[in-house]
Amino acid sequence: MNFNIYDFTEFIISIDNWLKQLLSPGLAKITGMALIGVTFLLFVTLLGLSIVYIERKVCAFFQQRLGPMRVGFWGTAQTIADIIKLIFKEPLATKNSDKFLFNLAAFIVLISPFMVIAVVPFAKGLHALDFDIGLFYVTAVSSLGVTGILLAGWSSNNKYSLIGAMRSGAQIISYELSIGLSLLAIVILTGSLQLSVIVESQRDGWWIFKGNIPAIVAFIIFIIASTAESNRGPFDLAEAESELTAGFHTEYSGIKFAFFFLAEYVNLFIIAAIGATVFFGGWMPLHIGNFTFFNEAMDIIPPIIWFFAKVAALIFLLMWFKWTFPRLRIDQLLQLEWKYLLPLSILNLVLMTIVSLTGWHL
Amino acid sequence: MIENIGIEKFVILSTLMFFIGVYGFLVRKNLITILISVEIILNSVNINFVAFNKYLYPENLQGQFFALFIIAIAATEASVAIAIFVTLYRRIKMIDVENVNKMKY
Amino acid sequence: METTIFYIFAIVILIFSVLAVTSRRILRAAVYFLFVLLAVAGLFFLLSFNFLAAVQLTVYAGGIIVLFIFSIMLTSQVNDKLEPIAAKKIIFSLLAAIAGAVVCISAIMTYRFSEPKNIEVDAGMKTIGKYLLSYGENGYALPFEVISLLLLASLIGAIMIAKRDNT
Amino acid sequence: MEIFNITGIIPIILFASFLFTGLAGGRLKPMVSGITGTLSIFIVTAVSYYTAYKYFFEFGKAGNEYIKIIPFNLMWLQFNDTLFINMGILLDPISVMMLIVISTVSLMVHLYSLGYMKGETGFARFYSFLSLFTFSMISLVISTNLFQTYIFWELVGISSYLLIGYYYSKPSAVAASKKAFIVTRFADLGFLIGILILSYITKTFEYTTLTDPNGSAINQGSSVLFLGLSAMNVTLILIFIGCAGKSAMFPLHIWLPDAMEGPTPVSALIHAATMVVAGVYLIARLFPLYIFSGADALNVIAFIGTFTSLFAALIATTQMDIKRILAFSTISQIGFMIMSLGVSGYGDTNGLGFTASMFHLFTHAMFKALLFLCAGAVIHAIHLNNLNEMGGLRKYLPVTHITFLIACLAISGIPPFSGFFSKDEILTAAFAKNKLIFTTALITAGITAFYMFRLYFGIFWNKEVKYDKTPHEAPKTMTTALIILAVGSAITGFIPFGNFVSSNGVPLESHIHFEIAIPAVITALVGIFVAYIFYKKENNLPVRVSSAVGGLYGIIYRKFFIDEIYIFITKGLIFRFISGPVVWFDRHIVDGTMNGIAFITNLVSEKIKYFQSGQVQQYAYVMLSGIIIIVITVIYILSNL
Repeated sequence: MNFNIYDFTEFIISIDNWLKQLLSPGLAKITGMALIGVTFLLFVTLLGLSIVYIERKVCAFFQQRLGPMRVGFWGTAQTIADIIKLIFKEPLATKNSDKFLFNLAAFIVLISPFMVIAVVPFAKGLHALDFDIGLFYVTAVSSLGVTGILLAGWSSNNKYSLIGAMRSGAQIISYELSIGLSLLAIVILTGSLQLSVIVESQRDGWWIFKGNIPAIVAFIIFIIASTAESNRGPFDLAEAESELTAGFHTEYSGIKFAFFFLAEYVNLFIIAAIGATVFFGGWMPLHIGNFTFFNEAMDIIPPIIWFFAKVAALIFLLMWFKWTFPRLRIDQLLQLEWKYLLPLSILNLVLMTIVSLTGWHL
Repeated sequence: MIENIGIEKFVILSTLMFFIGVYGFLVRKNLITILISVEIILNSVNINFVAFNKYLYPENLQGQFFALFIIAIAATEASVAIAIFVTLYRRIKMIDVENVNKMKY
Repeated sequence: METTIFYIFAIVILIFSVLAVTSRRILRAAVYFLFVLLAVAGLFFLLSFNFLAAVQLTVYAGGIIVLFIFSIMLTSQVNDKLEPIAAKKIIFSLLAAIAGAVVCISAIMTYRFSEPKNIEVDAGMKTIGKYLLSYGENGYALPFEVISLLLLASLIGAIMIAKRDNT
Repeated sequence: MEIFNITGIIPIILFASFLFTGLAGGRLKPMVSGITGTLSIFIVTAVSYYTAYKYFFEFGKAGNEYIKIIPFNLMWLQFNDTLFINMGILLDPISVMMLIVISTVSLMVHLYSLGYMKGETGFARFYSFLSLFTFSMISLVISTNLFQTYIFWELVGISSYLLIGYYYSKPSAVAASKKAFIVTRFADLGFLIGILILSYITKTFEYTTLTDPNGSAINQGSSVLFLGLSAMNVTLILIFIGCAGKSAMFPLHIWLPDAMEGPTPVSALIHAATMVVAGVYLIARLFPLYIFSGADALNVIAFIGTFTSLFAALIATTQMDIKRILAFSTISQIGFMIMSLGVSGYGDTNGLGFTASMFHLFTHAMFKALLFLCAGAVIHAIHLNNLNEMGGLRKYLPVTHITFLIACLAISGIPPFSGFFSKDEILTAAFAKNKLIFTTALITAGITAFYMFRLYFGIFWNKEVKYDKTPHEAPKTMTTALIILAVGSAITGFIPFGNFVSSNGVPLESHIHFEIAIPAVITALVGIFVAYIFYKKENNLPVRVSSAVGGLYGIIYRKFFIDEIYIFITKGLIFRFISGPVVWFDRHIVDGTMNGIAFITNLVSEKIKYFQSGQVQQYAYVMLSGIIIIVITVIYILSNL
């Protein structure tokens, strides 16, 4: 089977057709779903493994050391070894804790990034779902994760976990607003929430370049707010090691701990993917207006590579933040959101409306 | 429209949900659980609205908008109610509905 | 296929509703309620009211549930169990609820609904936005504004109520 | 006339200033509100002068006559096809003149208050009330109909009440503000009834219809009879009662002297120059109506005006509080204006009284505001206002001294100061109409000169007093206002006033009537001379004279016992014989019934309150079972019947 690495539409359709020929319609649908599920599971695992490795390396380089070096070439197999260790560890739970919720929490935390990843367009035609409410769906579903964190903190029966969960809940709920508003700024320009339409609208240039100053402001707000929402440094108060040992997942061990760990890194990927899609054109190659020669030259690089390159760059940016800035206090954190970011993003939204109405964007 | 599923199935579903909520409202003592029961009732109403919209009046979206407004009102109601519960807890260290009787007679 | 999904959702809704109103651990009740909400959102998706479903997810699952959990965290401990309810009360409530349900369902079964119209509902974002901000026929600008005012009022009200007294 | 649309911004600016200083003023630095108020009134003044220029010199004349211009008029309340209430702007000679008077005096007072009120608590409140007052006063004079006038009439009353009671921690100020409010409210009752009857008779509120000499209002109105009198006469006298209340005519004058409890700039603005002449203005506004269908009413007006002017002048000679003297002087001068209107005819030289009245209003506003502001400067310098305790201030307050002298000369009617010209015209008009009125007015003019110079000599000459602190001249903002007003008082007499303002709009040639002017000036000089003898140097002459006339002096000093008569009527008669029984009825019968009902309700609810257990769930049970029962009844029982 030969397929075009620039357009996956036909590839997906042909798999669908093949399944339909092979099985009865109902069974074909179920098999298709299962196929997608397995693909995403594998993808997420792979993603988790590689991002964890990258994070450790980046951290090490920022701190002038080498990081994992022993297992595999330059320590590439280190994370796999870690996972194996975690799987074989005994799952523990504290006395008097609510076991049912304690176990459930780990799953809820992982479910929400899975649901989001379904709408991410990796390349043309390569996505599980293409909702007309795409971006809204992303914000809606990603807000589910906070329930898992709260449950984890509560059911551990540990005051550090509880405080961590409370902090985390307050933080995530607050910063969700800014994320939504900063994404809306771009939605004003595209006139659609559908992610494929948003990508398509950047055919002649990415929004960060076309959208004038408000787009840049929106991007900065997005990056800050989403760093906070994913509980990463410098906003990692929920798991501040020095104060709360490890926050809401202090009591978790073994594979359930791995779930939290994985969820955090998948979330990192999702933030970078959404940011890349909305502000940097997703899988769309770098195009400059009607500069045909340059555009065609750029088109040679397959979209999927563009996508992952952008995502990688954004992930690196976020890691850079984490290992550079010191941690904030919780009151400073909430002040930053409610007193500065939120008013700023509302103002930015108004500005963007003006820009969009007067046609000052390109 | 869903094949083989008539509107009455939606309505029955929502009726059952409604009376489950009512049952919860009647037996529960803790105010938060009572609020949960009320929210279940509201959700059942939403299902009704949406189903009627979809099956009987698909040409305009009244049912959807009513559901939207109900969700918004549920949010306001929950926020104010929970603020009250938290204050109540601070005062009397308890949020059982039977203990809130200062205003009785 | 869709029929099956509907039944799955219906069963999930009913089971978790019952669990939510009977569970003696209060946070579990909240979590069961979350599952009910998710299933209802699933029903909305199934009926292709995507926007409404996403609103349900954001507002209920992302907002109200978190509020519930917060308030539960503030008002009870992890191994608190609610007091068992007196049998008399349960029986009476059950009787009342079942009676109500029977009356309603029998009414529904005997009523003949008019023939469902097989028109695709246009519940896209553009339509919704247009309706919400127009004020002619089928315009919802006024309720929209009223709701926004109500939200603001409840925001301020909640802050004022929950604020610690300075005295 | 689109050019006059700009006039519409005057009330808007003032109202905005009122809102801003009233709402935000308390949080800002006090000076901010002061400057905001002053700036806005400055803009208003500029617009007013612009309007006046455009009106008098470019657009106001149609042929030989000044016409009424209505830049806009919005329908506000419509009762039927003919009877409706509008809100609009009416420009004609007198309203434009009033615009100038109000804005000028108000600007001066704003400016002056920047210095005078500095450091007072509630500085912002003061300025916001000033803005409110100026707003309502200006809206009053540019009203297009009686009802609009009435609304702003009451607003003016309110702002006067607020400003008199500015020092609300002082019981006397509170009492004075209440007195002013109650007395003027009482008079406004007459006004309101007058308006209602008038609108009933003429079916309109609009001034343009009401005052058209050939219009329906005047022609129809005179034929209606009421209790054997012409109904118009009764109505117009009722309206005059309103005017008398606002303009402090006898016997409703009692509030004005007490109103001096307010800050001095307020006295200058409201109780000397603007609000108190609102009555005069209203009569002038309805003048054709008075002339053509209310001759008797006009006579009443003339006599009341004359009597008040003499009466107030007499009281002024005996008072000791300098602001109170000025207050009585104001009453007296307003009496002059009212009298002048009362003796006026319509058209040509017959209408001289009208012109004279307006002219006097104009000049009086200048010099009386100046007098009050000077008195304010004196009080500011030595913190006293009793004439006995001051003297010899000319060395310390040179600017105040000179400006005060100019104002005294102007009010006494010494040429070439402004008062001379206006008083001359008034006396001429009175002479043509009624010799008794003329003689009284002449004597009053003499007395005026006497008491004004008594005040002047008493403050600035007389004995040398040792003050606790050396008095010093007022700050720049205050003296600037004094000097501007002094210039105004000195020269405004030369304005050919008749050319602009006359009873029927046709310019009236004015010249000095020497046969009247010479005796008037001589009388004034005699008054000044007597004052010079009595008060230039400290001596016991005044005491000897006052003890010589003994009882009479006492009576005058006690203001003819008017206040006591009021007290007797209200307390002794009304309260005892009317209010008492009413109170008894209210306490025992009305309250008794209500209390009985409440008692029974209480009794019943005491018995049935136990149904309310306070348990929400119980209510829910009851509600649910009720619903189920109803539904079952309806579905299964009723449908099978």
